[in-house]
Amino acid sequence: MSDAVTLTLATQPTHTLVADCIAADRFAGLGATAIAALPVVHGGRPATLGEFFRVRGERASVVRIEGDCTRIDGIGTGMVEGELMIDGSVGRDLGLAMSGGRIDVRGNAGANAGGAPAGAARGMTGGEIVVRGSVGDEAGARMRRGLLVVTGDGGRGMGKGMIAGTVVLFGNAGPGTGRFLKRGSIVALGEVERPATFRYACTYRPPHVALLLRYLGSRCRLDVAAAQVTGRYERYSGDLAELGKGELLRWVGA
Amino acid sequence: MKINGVAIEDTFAEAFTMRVARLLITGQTLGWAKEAAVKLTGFATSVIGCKCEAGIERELPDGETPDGRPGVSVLFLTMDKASLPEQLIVRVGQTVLTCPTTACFDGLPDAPDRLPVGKALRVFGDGFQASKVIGGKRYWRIPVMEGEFLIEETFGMLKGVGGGNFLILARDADAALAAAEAAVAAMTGAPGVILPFPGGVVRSGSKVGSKRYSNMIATTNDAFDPTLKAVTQSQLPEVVNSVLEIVLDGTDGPSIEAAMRAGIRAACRPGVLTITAGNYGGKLGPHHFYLRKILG
Amino acid sequence: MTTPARLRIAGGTVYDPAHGVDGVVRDVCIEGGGIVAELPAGAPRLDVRGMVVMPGGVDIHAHVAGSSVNHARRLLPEEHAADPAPAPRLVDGPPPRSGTGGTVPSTFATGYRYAGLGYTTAMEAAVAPLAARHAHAELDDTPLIDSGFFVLLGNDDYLLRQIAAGETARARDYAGWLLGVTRAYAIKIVNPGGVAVWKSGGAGGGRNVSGLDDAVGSSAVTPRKILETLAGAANALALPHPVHIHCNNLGQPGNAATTLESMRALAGQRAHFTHLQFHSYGGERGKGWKSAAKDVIEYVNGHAQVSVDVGQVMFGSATTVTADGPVEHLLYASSGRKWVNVDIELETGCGIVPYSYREKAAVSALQWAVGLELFLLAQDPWRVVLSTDHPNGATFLSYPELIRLLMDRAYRDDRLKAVNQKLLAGSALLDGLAREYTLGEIAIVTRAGPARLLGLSHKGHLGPGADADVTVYAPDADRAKMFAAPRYVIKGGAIVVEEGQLRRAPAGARLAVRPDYDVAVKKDVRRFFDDYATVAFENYGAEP
Amino acid sequence: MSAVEHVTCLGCGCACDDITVVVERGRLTEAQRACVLGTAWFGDGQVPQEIRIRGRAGTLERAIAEAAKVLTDAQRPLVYLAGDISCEVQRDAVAIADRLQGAIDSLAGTAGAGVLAAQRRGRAGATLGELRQRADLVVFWGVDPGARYPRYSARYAVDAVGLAAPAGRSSRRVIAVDLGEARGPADADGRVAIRPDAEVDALGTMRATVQGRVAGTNAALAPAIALVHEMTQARYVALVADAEPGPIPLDPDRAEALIALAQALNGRTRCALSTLRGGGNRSGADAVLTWQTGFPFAVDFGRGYPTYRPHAGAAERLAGGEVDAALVIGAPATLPDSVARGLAGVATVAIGPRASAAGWNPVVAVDTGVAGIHEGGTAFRMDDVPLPLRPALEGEDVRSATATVRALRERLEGGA
Repeated sequence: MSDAVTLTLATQPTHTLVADCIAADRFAGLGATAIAALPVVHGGRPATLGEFFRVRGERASVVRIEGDCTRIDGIGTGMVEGELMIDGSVGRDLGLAMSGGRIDVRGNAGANAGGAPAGAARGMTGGEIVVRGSVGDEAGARMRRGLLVVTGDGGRGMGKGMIAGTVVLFGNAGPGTGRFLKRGSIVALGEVERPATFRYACTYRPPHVALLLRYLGSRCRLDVAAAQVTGRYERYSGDLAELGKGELLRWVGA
Repeated sequence: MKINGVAIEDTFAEAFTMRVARLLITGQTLGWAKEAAVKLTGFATSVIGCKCEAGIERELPDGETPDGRPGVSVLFLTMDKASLPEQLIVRVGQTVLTCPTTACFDGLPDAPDRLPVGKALRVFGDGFQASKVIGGKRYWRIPVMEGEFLIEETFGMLKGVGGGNFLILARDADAALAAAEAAVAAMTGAPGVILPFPGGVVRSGSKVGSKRYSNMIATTNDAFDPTLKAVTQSQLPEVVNSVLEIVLDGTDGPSIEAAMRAGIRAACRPGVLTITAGNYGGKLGPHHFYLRKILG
Repeated sequence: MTTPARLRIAGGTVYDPAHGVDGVVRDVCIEGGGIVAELPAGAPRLDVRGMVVMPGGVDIHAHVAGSSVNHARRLLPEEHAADPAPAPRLVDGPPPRSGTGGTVPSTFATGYRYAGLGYTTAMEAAVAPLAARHAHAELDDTPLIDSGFFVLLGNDDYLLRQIAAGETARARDYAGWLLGVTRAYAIKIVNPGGVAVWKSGGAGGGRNVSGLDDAVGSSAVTPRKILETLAGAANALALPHPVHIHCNNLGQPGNAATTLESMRALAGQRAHFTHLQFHSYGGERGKGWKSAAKDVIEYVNGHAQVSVDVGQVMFGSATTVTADGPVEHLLYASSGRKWVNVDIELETGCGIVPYSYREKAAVSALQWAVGLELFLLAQDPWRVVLSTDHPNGATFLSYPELIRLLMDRAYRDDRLKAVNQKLLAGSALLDGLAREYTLGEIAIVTRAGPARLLGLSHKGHLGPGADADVTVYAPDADRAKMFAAPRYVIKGGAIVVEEGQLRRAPAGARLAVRPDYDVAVKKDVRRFFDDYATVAFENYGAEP
Repeated sequence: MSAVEHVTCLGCGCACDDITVVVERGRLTEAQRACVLGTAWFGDGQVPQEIRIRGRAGTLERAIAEAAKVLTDAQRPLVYLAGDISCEVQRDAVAIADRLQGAIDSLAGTAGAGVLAAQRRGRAGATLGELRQRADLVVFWGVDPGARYPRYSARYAVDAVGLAAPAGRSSRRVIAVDLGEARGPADADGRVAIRPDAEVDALGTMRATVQGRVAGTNAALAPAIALVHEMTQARYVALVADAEPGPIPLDPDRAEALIALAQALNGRTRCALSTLRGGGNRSGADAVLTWQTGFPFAVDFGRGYPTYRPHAGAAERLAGGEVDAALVIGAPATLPDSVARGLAGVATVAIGPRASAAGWNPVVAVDTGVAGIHEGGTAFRMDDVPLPLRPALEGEDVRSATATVRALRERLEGGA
């Protein structure tokens, strides 16, 4: 047993690599050889994780990934617990339908981060994803519970159809952010264009945002301004075509 | 044993196991946090009549509260498991929920016994309430006219200690009060301890039951009442003309002991003759705080 | 081994209830795809000593093919992604195919999985005539099971017009024509009149029927008239299977009264009432459910012309898929799950809502209990068939678990303790039903009974002339395990499961009827088509 | 001269089955009742009959052998179902993809956004004939079917007499919703203009209104709110929208918003959403893939079983260099540009009508007849109603796609 498993990208995939076998909790019971033998799909062809990654350490639920994983999809799919730290950018479906644990990406993430498989009612149902960069379209779509934090910009349809949970976006939001949202919160610290079915409620200092941002500052070591922690936010309720129990909170200053 | 010429009786304070919760109440200013805390812990001197005992443990600087605002820490005790959530739900609902700017957090996060306080209060939101999980803890956001009241879903409950005490036997009432005030000042802010009585001091020390009224749970401690020296089996020396008691509740024995030590030392002032403590012969309460051992 | 033309299944303990054989050690002989009385001594043998031998299973009511099933499949990619079905390793015959499972598996996976349970015949229970061609195409891609379908009637505008006009004979001939032109096996009625009302639109009360005498458009047309007309037609056309009825008010509290009234309306005629569990509730609308299984099964027990299948609910994921559009709208509104509705022109409807039955949910627990009560209080197993209304109450893969509940009282009582008891007051199950099904009775409710009720004289038994559809189980005290993995399955003489592994996947045969009717009706139907249909009369149906 | 009646036309998704085709001396001279698109689709029935292997004429046997080699040599083969093939051919094509453990996609993927939305929400729909019978209010949402679905109004939604619409057109009210350039029919009884960039907001506001909530206070949304009030007053609403991509890219949330609105209206009245689909039996491809694999398009057998990668359909795979050989079955002319462009860079086998005229250079091209003109089988209307095909020119020495694809399948299954 090691403190952590480290995967170092040794061979850059030439096609999209679906590596939905990478989840921190799954590695807790596996030796290095077994980890290397996990199945992946490279451009539609079955392959193994070891054909692309050098594996150090074993039987740990703290996993570090080194290298540029922009072409790698599905990292953290269905993760239940543990910690996954990625020292670069990742492809689409990061933390797809995860239910627990933490994923921390020091780069960008592709579409559908924390999202749901096609047709599934729920995206992530727990845990935390921090992307220290930007995300592709529909990040946090149909999230049921959990936290998705993006320090860069959001793509189109961020938090689309959320059932509950929290999305915090430090950069600017793309179009369609929050549409079809039933419950849950989107905290927008940058620019956001809200759907017409979000209706303005008030401008106030939401106590849970203060708590949340302080948590992000201390636990995730994110750079959060005091003016954001204690600042004023416009509250928009929506999506009124759905339950209307959710909110979009837009920071408007100290 | 004597401290500053004050005799420390070789006896012990007998205390009981109670259930305790710690609430952290924050506000936009310390003033508002305290305002809520004072109301919350009002009329909570003794379980005999109030069903609970509560008090402000200490003030919390901004950096120590979950939301970074000033706040106070409150301890809340009851005799049994069931009445602690009952009391908390009704009292927090009436005093903290109602108080401008406040939020209410659990101060015993590691306690496995969880009381569903926020969970019960959420329904004040009439369906408009929302929950939020932050760092693994669930909070309820209850809409109020001012904005939102934020309260943690559950609060921890531990076994605590209630009824730690000592008695100040003084030459006159002025000396007794001055000594009691000094003791309270020395104990204020002691971690894990509250003094539930007004100003931390109780003048109506009681004995169990009644000699005359069968329905009374507690009646005046006539053995320590100076005015009855002549008509009862008094335990007071001739020179003692006034007695005041300090009662302490806390999260654990060592906290109580530390506070008693500081309090008794401060109470050993001119005009005070003896410090003693109340007990029931050691048969009722599992906690025995021997004065001389504490001070030794 | 390759499948020999002759085979002696030797030394097994045989359950062949159609011939009164209840656990007798004897050989079963196969030649050329059928069962024969005897084979020469030198014929190849399959030694099954110590094992249990039964006819292949017959599913009387399941939703496995056709347009509504395919709508359900399309709706559930998440289930398919979670349950891949790689191609099996077959030894000869058609190449194997991969697929996906979930509550509504792909066609090839459906065939493989049925055979894997020892089932060799299954009836698709609801096909809109308009989509008959589609259903046949899917069944063609569903190997290993002989199959047919029931064609939906009873909300179709042509029929309702004939009833309104009192044209009973023409209604019968129309049914005869439709069965032939769609290559169907039997007549299915779903919520008689209710779907037609749902489709007719508008707000307020006009969204379903609630009783047997509600008007459906014309006051001359009522659910009762529809039932009478079609039950009469099925019997007059001498169909092998009587009219197959999904009653009004499915899933509603208090619907047992409607169910009993429907049974009484057809007293004296053969009729099959399907997924009876969903129609056996007491209580009142808006005031909650309770079990009325005792009342309903008592009636069934006393009336030999009534047959039923149970439609057992099992805990877990299911997909409700039915022609009963208004019911699915209610389920959508109450569950908040995704919902498909397709109104099918001039004929019927289609509604789909994925659903989960949870042990801790009061209504789910009641439904589970009602189904078991029906099974355990039934006196004549020949008329009470095992079904889950796949995939409505549960998938067909849960049959082994259901068999265990029926055969093992201790297990059943244990499971009962774990379910929500809130609505179980008055359930006979709670009083402790001691009955345990025997292997012989299981052979009846899963094979011999449904085959007889379907009029499939060559199915469900092991006498000479029967199809060589045989299932061999290794006995196991855990009946769920035993029935989940037969050791051998023989389909039409081919050994398709060997040592528990699927080895061959021949195509199944199609079961269809072609009743005689007065062809004069075609002229009138054509006129109706010319006036209203969007598919030419000549292009209708499923004939090549 | 001979005539074949009740012929099904695959010129668009309407799949009109009332066409009478006249044949004279092996040529198709008339398609009675066919619209402009149908007339063009039938043409004169003349199709090339070439077999080309690496640019040269060859025999069918060699073509099949070469095709099998190209496909089995490939690491990442793609099967693509183009237009004008029957369901029977599509079924064999899926078997080939399964055998090759390759990817498979189809023309139906062009409406993928709507399929995905329906997989999240379901749908409130009806077969076209039910609109004809019931609809008293028909709302054309940014589409005039006259252009791409010429007989839709006449046969299905508007003009035709229905059980609850005894006077046909005059039994119904028709509303045209104009979304900028995307205008509803000119002869509508009412018009509502909605800014194209406010379309999804308008749909959401309408749905909120159905549910009794006040959402958009924006004055620009007022016409949409008025429209939805009218919709709730109708007995049976047909909401008609085009599912096929047009010149202006659609908001990806549009399909979901339309579905959700149609569903919500069923709480108050009845409503069916009719999504218009193109021709060539693309709905059949969707249906066949669904029943054989569980997924309607963008399927990948790479893991030895079907997986669904709706974001990685044929166009995306080709563009991403994830295809090294492709089998295109059906008429190359029906391919979306994005797919046709991508095919230029990989080894392809084309089997279908006018395969030899494919705009790229297939390694193997086998011309076949057109489903519904030269060979029979089954095709699906845009509303998933199956129809038989009645080939007027069957047996006129035109190679059958069904037999050709079956031969390739058997070759692949036998040879592996």
